[in-house]
Amino acid sequence: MEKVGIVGYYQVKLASDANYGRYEMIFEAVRGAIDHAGLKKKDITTVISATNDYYDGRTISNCFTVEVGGGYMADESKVEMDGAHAMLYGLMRILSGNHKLAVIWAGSMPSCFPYHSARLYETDPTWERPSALVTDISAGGFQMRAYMEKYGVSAEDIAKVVVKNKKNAAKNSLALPEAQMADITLSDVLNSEIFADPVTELMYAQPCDGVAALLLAPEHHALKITDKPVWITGVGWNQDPYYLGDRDLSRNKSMELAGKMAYDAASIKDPANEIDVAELSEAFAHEELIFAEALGLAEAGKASTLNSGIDGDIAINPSGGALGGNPPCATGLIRIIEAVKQLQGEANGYQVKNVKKAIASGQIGMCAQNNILYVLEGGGN
Amino acid sequence: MGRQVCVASAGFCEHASKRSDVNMPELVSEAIADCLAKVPSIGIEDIDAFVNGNMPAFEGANMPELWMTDWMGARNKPLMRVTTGGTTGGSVAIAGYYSVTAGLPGIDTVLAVAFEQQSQGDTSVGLASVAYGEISCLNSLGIPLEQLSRLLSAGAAIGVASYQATNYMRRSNITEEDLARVVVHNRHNAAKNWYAHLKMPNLTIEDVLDTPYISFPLRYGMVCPASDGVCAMLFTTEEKAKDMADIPVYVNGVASVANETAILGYDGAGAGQLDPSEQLGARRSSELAYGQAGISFPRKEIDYAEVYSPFPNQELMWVERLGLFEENTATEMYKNGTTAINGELPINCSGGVNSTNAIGASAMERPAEAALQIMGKAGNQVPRTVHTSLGHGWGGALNFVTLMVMSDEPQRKWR
Amino acid sequence: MSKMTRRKSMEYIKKEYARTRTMPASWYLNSYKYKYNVTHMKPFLDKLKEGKLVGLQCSNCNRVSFPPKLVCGNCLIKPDRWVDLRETATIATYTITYLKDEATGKIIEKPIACIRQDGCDTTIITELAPEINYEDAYVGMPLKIHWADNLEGSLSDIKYYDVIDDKSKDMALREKK
Amino acid sequence: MSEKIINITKGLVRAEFNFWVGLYMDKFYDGLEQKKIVANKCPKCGDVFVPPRKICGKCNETIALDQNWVNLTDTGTLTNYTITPYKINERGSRKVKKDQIIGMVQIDGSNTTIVYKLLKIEPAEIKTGMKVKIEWQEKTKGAPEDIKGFVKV
Repeated sequence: MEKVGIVGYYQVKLASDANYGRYEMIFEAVRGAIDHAGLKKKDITTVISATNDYYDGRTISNCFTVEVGGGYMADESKVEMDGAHAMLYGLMRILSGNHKLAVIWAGSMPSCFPYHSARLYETDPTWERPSALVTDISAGGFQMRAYMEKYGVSAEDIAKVVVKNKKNAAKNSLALPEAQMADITLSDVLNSEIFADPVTELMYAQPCDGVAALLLAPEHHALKITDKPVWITGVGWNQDPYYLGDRDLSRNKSMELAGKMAYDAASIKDPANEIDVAELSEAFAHEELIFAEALGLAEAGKASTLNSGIDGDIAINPSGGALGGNPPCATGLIRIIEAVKQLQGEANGYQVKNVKKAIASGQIGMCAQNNILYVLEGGGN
Repeated sequence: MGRQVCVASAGFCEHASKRSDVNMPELVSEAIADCLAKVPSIGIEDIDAFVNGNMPAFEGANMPELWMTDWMGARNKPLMRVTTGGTTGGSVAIAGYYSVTAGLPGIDTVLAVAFEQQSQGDTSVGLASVAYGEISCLNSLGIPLEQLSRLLSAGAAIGVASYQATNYMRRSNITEEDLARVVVHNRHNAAKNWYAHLKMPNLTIEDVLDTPYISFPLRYGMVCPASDGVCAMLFTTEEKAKDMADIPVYVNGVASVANETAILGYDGAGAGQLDPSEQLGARRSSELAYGQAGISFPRKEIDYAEVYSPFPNQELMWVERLGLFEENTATEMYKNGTTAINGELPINCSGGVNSTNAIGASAMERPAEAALQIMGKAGNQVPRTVHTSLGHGWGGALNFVTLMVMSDEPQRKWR
Repeated sequence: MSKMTRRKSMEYIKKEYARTRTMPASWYLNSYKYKYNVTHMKPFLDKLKEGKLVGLQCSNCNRVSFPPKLVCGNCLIKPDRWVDLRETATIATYTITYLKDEATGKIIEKPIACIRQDGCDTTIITELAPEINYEDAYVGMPLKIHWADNLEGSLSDIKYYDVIDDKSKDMALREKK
Repeated sequence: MSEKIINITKGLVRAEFNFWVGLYMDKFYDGLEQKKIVANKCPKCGDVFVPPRKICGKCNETIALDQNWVNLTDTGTLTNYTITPYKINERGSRKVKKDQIIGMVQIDGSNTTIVYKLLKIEPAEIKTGMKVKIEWQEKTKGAPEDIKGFVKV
């Protein structure tokens, strides 16, 4: 795989009900990323967006965003998944040699749409959707119970993830204000209201408004734009079957396979020792543990024993992860941006020391049915 | 630098107004089976990655690719979903091309699937919701809802194409009879294509002109149907394609340039396209795609074209904008038989979108048909050998275009 | 021009498929909201109240938008220069939809026009004067604003557009045709 | 720029959909109407699917429509469950007073699970692996709602 560099990024501050118009928010992110890299509109050759028609309440959700998203007279397309998948398409376009600067932007505004209903539209309309019992909420409950029962993990172990991430989010100025909890304790998490037993309210990553944008360029071009580009050295993506009963919910096979593909590409043999920072998009606290195990950062069932704080052996979600704000479609892209910040040494307040290799993931679907993983290196830190 | 990409196969399911015997995933599996049947040396397990897309709001299912994983054979395989409205099919095909050309480790053979089962959805609300937000913003700025709802009803009836037709007819001085001739051309072709929807072997120009207006200047008889259907295309590397197919089809140029919207601007602002029949995006796309493919004289070098034309005026317009004919000469070419199946430059021998329109799939059926014509396996095969062909797609508020140029020879290596 | 006939359906070779049962579902757009930043519209609407027209010009590419655009797609910047526009305009495009009236079952003609205000580079949908027969309309037909009686600072201040007389030789030729 | 002005407008319309269930599911719903569970079986790996499917995802094998059908009983095993106060429909979501207990049940003889409510049971009594039985709706109409839920055996 040839080297592709991340040369610029921008993330709008997350908010549960943002005082922004839709187009204004997209423009701010894309313009911010272009400015961050010191480029102009005419440098853009391709634009890939990630939005969802059911999240935006309109068919062809990228139809009217051409101008604000920098797509005017550029080769434009839309990936209807997470922003991290949009970056995959951007990466492919750069690797093809047809393009030399790709803008990736992703985001949505859950303050404007019924998020859980839009997720309900994902379910099988001929069987599960009419009774509306398979939802993103109940699926999270099933997943956590399956994980706890299989490995004998306790609810406290999972609550610890919440405490770590919410405390990390408190140091991240761009995180969702409601999720920034510097003083959160284990009992706060365990005693918050039931969301989908055994999941409590605080274990769930609340959807919020946000847009993020990122720029990709091929190696020779990236070096001209910035002196500390971050290189994408590996990528893997994969999809599990749809019906929950067809899957072993206590582990995540699609993430395992995505991880294997990405590690192979980046020649990583021993992920637990080689990787310094992991930014994983977890819709629920327990997913962080399941992903860490799927990615070989911990043995099966042992992820809760990892020392995964900012100063720990391997920092997982030092930015606060999706628990620090989960804008649908943008979450995965924000994870990548956070990993880039760590590699460049620009994560003010939550910088991990001496970062050489980082991974970042994105997900869609019930119980993270489709996952994508990136291995990132460089950044000059 | 990217790898050379080939189309090894393409498949369809039977299109009809109501495929009431199958649900969405089952419909998709039919086209995949047809696609793989044409390449007997490989099976579904040999496919490394999948690309999928449709027009989700027409079908009421969000991200249906999650649901149809097993039916596509994509269990525990990499899958990406691309949707861009009317151009979805073309975008999915282009994404299939990029997946192969990128040369990511282990990704050599990619199956691209685009589908639509419109009979279960509400197309008019779906289409109206494209602009629903912009309309309500204009309403809050003072334009009465009654007036805007007229805009919506025109949109719901036939998209924004009737505006484009007005402009195009003004520019090129064509008559309704010229439009009807294109319709007859398409529907006669469709009658010879096994999967097509509106097969009308005995249609005449008078029949078309005898139908009432839906939206001036377009008549009921000129408008595309709403179909249920799926298209699948198999992309792979040059080496593997040589083993799979007798005649591998090289994808030499792709482009999908976006323009500003027509008729309605975002956010209630003015719309940037002054003349919707001008199509700067299509012109720029063809420059890019022909440039990649090393085509300098499209009129001479392209032997076959499939253009996305739900409405006859668009067919005339696109062939001009894509450089296949000089401006204002397309009508003449339809009159003198240049575009007929045994003509010099046959166009839409499959019957085109005008006869079969499963919206999400339509823009992929164009490059798929264009590829099959080169292979000699098309439903309505051109008798002459086709060397270079073109598949085109259109969508959005007249602002998206997809283009794929294919040939039986690899890309010129000067790039 | 409009030759209305009774013929509605066209025969084609139909294929029959088994009918299976259906599962209903709905997409409730009425539980959705749409958010817009209209800060940039404020000066434009204020001027409308005074009976004046202004467009927003991009200081980089000089294109003028009416109503104003938040972002110039060509340059990816926020336009910030206001320019005065004339009261004249031309038809950019138009269409007539034929819709069945629910109550009477009669087909009614509903015209829609998009106009381009002179001196700007965008189009907007609008209403033409009621006496204009849309069947005589053409792309490029010259128009002039007819202001509403009470100006209140919204787009409804432009009541409709009147036609400017444009009799000339080539037009006469056109009418003959 | 001075204060930002944000306009918020609400949607008005509603789109209606009617999903064709296809011949396989149609046969399944015919069974539900008669209070029977009809499943189909992959001829290659022998997995039994409730509801029936055209393609076995594991072996990518197409299961013919006219054969491989099996009839199953109305008992099953609870493999997983959750308790949630959230009720979601296509319009939105809300919290209800009475928590719903939702379980994944593997019908005896099948290799898949179906998701239904657990009825007449206290949260403390529930254990994964316990035996449950279908509680049928009095009047069936060939729809997913024909199964009211599952009760403890």
